[in-house]
This record gives sequence, C-alpha cells and structure tokens, in this order.
Amino acid sequence: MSTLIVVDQAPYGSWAGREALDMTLSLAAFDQPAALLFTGAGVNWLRKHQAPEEIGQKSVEKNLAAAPIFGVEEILADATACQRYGLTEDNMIAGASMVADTSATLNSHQQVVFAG
Amino acid sequence: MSTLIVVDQAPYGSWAGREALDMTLSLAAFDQPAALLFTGAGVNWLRKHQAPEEIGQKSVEKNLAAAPIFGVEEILADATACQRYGLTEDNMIAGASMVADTSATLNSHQQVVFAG
Amino acid sequence: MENMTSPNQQSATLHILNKAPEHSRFEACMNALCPEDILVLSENAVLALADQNAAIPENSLALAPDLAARGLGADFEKQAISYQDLVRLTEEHPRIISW
Amino acid sequence: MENMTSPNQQSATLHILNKAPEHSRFEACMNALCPEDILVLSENAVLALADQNAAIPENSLALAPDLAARGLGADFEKQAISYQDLVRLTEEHPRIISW
Amino acid sequence: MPTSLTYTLVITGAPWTSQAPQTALAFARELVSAGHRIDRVFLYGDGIHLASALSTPPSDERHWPREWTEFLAEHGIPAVACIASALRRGLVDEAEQARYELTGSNLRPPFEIAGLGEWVEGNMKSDRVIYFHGSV
Amino acid sequence: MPTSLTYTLVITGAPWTSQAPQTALAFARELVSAGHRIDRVFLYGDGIHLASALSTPPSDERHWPREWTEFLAEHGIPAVACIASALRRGLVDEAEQARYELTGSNLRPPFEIAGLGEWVEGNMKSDRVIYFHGSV
Repeated sequence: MSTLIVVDQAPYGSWAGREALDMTLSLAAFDQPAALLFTGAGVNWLRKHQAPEEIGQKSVEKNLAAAPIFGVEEILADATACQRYGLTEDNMIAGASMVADTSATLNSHQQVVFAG
Repeated sequence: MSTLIVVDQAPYGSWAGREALDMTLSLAAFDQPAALLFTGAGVNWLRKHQAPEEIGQKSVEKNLAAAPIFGVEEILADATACQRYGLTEDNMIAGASMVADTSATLNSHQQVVFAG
Repeated sequence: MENMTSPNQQSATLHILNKAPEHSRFEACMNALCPEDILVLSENAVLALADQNAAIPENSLALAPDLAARGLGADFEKQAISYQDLVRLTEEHPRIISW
Repeated sequence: MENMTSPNQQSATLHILNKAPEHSRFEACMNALCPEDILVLSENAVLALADQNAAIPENSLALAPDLAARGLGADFEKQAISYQDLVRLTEEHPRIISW
Repeated sequence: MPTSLTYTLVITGAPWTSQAPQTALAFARELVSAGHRIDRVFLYGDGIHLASALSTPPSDERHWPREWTEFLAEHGIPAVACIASALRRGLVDEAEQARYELTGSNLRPPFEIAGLGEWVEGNMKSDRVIYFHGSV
Repeated sequence: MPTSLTYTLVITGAPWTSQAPQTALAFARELVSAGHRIDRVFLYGDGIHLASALSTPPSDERHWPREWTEFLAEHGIPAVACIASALRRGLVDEAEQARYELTGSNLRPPFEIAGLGEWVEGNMKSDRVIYFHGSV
C-alpha cells in the first residue's frame, strides 16, 4: 500500500513541509512504500542553495537528498509549478523528478496525505 | 487616529474573525475610533441566520449587531466579495454597509490591521 | 441527500475538502477530481455552494452542521449530509483524500 | 538596494507582505497598492520575485535573509534589503500595513 | 450494513485556531455509534494543542480538550501526540519534564506522547485513516 | 538620522508554525540598535505560544521563546500575552492556575498575561505599531 505525501506550502514560512518530510521518512523507516510530491509554492523546497541559517532554521536540502537512501521511493515535483517558479533540472536538488500530470500521480497512489 | 480592522477569513473555520472583532471592540471601549471591513471569504461573517451552535460555537451575530452601540464607527463589506458569495442587503445582518472601492476605504484610515 | 454514491463506487475516491474557495488547495482539489469521485465540503469549504465563482461538481455534498453554522442550511438542503452520512461514505470508499 | 523611498514618501504607505503568491491576501495586497507606495516582501512572499505569474511593482523590495533562505539570494541582489533597511523604512513611513 | 471497520484519526489543526478537533469529534462519535472501532487518535503539528491540560475556555464555551479526553476515556481509545511536534510547541508529560528539567508538565490524560511510529502503525492496522486539518 | 521613535510589536504567528517570531526578533534587535524604543511586545491569537515555558526544541535548533525572553530581559521591554487568546490555548500564569484550579502553569517570564487594553495602550503611546502574522 503506497502513500504519497503532498507538500503544497512554501518553505520556511510554515513547518508543514518539514512535518511532511518526517512523515515520509517514518513510513520508509518501517518499510512502508512512500513517495513525496511537491506542488504549488511547495516546489520551492526543491531549489538548490537554500541558506535558511540566515533566518535561524536548518536546511532540509540534505534530508531531502538522503530520502532515497532511507527508502523513499520517489521525490516528485509538479512541472507546472516548477515552471511558474523558475525551477529547472539545473537549479533543482538532485533526485527530484518533474511530473506533467499531477492528477495521474495522485491517482496512482493508494493513499494521499497532506501534513497539515 | 482611526483604525480599520480587516477580516478576510471565512467564519468558524478559524478564529481570526472573532479575534478581529475583539480588537475592534477594545479600541471602541477606550474611545479610539475603529471600524471593521469584511473582505474575501470574510464577508460571510455578515450573513443572517448563522447557527454555529451546530458545530459547538457561539454566534457572533449579536456581537456584530451590538458593535455600533459600543462605539464601532462602521461595519463595511467589500461589494465585490458580497456579490461573489450571494450577499445582498436582504440577507446581510443589519448595520453593515457595502463599499465598492475597498482600496479607497483602506486608504481613508490611518491604521489598517489584520487580526492574524 | 441525493446521489450520495456513484455507480462506480469501488474505484471512486472520496474527497473531503475543508478549505474556503479562496484557498489555493481548493483549486488543487478541483483539478484532482475524477468524474466518478465524490466531493464532500466541510467547514469553510461549504461556502463554495454560495460562491458564484466556484466550479464544483453538481453532485457535491456538504456537511449540514457546517452549512447551518454559516447561514446556508435552508438554501442547500439537497446537498446536505450528516456526520453519520459521512461515516457511511468513508465505509464505502477505501480511498479517501482529506484536502 | 535601489529606489528604497519614493519621492513622495510622506504620504506613501509601507506594505509589508509575508504571504506566498498563492495566498488570497497576496492578491488583495497587490490591489491595494498605490503608485507611490513601497512594497517589502518578507518570508514566503519573497517567492513572488521568482514567480512568473506574480505582477509586483518594479520597485518592490525583499528581505535578504528570506531570499537567501529560499535559494534566491544571488538572483535578486538588486531588490534585497536588510532588517536594518526595513527599520529605516518604518521610520520614514508613519503608515504601515502588515499583510 | 458493512462489517465493522477500524479507523485511525489524525488531527493536525489546533482548537481555537481551526475547526479540526470539533469536526473530528463529531465524526468519531458517529463512528462509534455505527459500530466501528477507532484504533487510535494521532495528534500532529499544531493538532497537539488539543492535548493541553491547561486550556481554559470561558465557561459558556465548549471545552474541546475536555470533551475529547472524556470521549477517549469512555471508549478506551488510545490517543497520542507526536513527540517532535509536542516538545517544540511546549506540550510535555512528566517524563519529558524530568528529562529536560522543565518547570512543569501540561499533558491531559489519557493523551500520551510518542513518536511518528504510532502513526505508521495506525496506517498499517487500520482500514481507514482520516485526516482533520486546519482550514487556513 | 531621525529622532528616536517608539514602537509596539504585535506577534500573531506561533513559533514552529510560522516564521513570525523569528522575523519579529530580527526586526526588534535592529530597532534597538538604531536607538528606537520598544514600548511593548503584544502576543495575540496563536502568537501567545511564543511565551511557553515548556517549549523544548532539539538542542541543535534555535530556541525562539528563550531568545525572545533573553532579549526582553536584557532591554527591559514589557511583553504581554493576550489573556483571552492565552487561556483558551492553554497558556497560564500562576494566578490563573490558582483561579481556575489548574494542574500547573507554563508562562515564561518576563512575559505577562493581560487584556487587549495593553494593545490599545500600545497603539496610543507608540509612533509605530508593527504586526508579525503567520503566513498561511
């Protein structure tokens, strides 16, 4: 039973993205199939060279990069949202794949979960 | 120095509208000029016949109706948002006035405050 | 309450949406709906029934207590369901998305 | 930092906006801007600079630490201001709206 | 009438900020009435504030933390607040109070504090997992 | 350089939910550096959680309630959490604990609990009132 965790909130202004990542890693830790989908302003979690130390937060870039090692099946990003926010394969962190049809992605997982 | 308190969040799903009303009444209690502006989904606070007891909340209809008595200068509603949500003078609580040019309303007050 | 379940309920998804029509997740939910899916509006989302801009499926349902709270109970009796009805919908739909 | 203050700063309003472009208050803020006003983007709102759909005034400013946090520091140096700059803007503008 | 199902309920919206705990409680009561089993309730993110022992609404308002804990106790339903969400936001039990040498504790029993593994287990053991989010 | 101004800061977003307390602290530090006076800090709505004495973030993360109270104490700045927001959300001082016979209190000094009148007074006495909201 595969679970898709969806992140649609912008980075750092709220905690929802971090909490979604924690959920995903927990599923993987218990060998449950899990994937992440970034949509809307949430795709900005995937931009390279984030420096949140300047606002007193820790970067999630390393955690995201390590997600596949911990068993997270896929890190997906809505292509339309990426285009909107100027995200390309060049400035996105490694390991994330763009999907053109987000509805199809949602429907291909048995569970779809938002962190908040 | 007049203060305009703006409510743009829908009723009952969040507390922001109640908290905005409390701020407005506090200003009035200290004889500070204060007015309320409802915009966006916030205009739905002004619909007649709200029955929030069914979801375990108290209605703010009486508090809003009493606001002028407590010295709140005006209760304003963005006309475009009212039209969008089917609010007319017939189904809006007494004492609220529609404004066509919300920008002008914002600019006519020295302070503009959101509750959250 | 009419059309509570679609003919094809086994594969249909139950969508429970609690965001006001202005919220970005509202539109995301609309975009994700398949024809056989069921949409239940709860909390702030019931305002979509009064919203002239919102394009929601004709067979959308809405929680009656949330409609009543927002002064919309009398206008949308046809769409209204109870919490008990919502429980039944969750029985019938193994796949549920809470937006 | 360029064009930090308008010529007509006495009557101009300083708008501080912290919502992402998808948020309904973002558009409300855009609609309320007068030509002489100053817009400072903070927190999630700095994403508007990268957003091809967002129509923000050309002289908009953005907090540098928030740009850096979101990986946008190098691309928008011209718009970047410090917290110290923001303090100065609040000195110069008696009328401030936090969206 | 289908056979009895097992549900996990996840609440991520806080009382007096969102409507999530109210909607979840109304739904949970109907679940029990319909003969279903609630495997557990999991509080995540801002939802952990529902487990505060110190919430004190005016006496003429509903008291969601108290109503929830009475419901949980009456039906013997386990309920857990996520430890990572809870500690940051200032919800601690006596064990965490002692561990971090804090001035007090504020967890309302029968709520307990535990990790996200409880949520994963709820996912694995339940026929349905229903989320109650905030609406802003 | 203009003359020194008096500011009231209002925080309505909670730590670990919003960025509001962080932005407000960075701004407040620059205010003090620039020679301005902070008349008071007022916590409203979810912002009251900044005054929790029990917040316990992981040791490698910033501790916003502690940093804020250290800043307030260093500069002698009064800070108040709105009583109506605080009581509902489970933030209480010892007086409220006694009054409502609660099991504990969790207000981090020098934060105090008082009514919206403190906010009105801040409005009246300050040259500028700046709001720090959540962003969702």
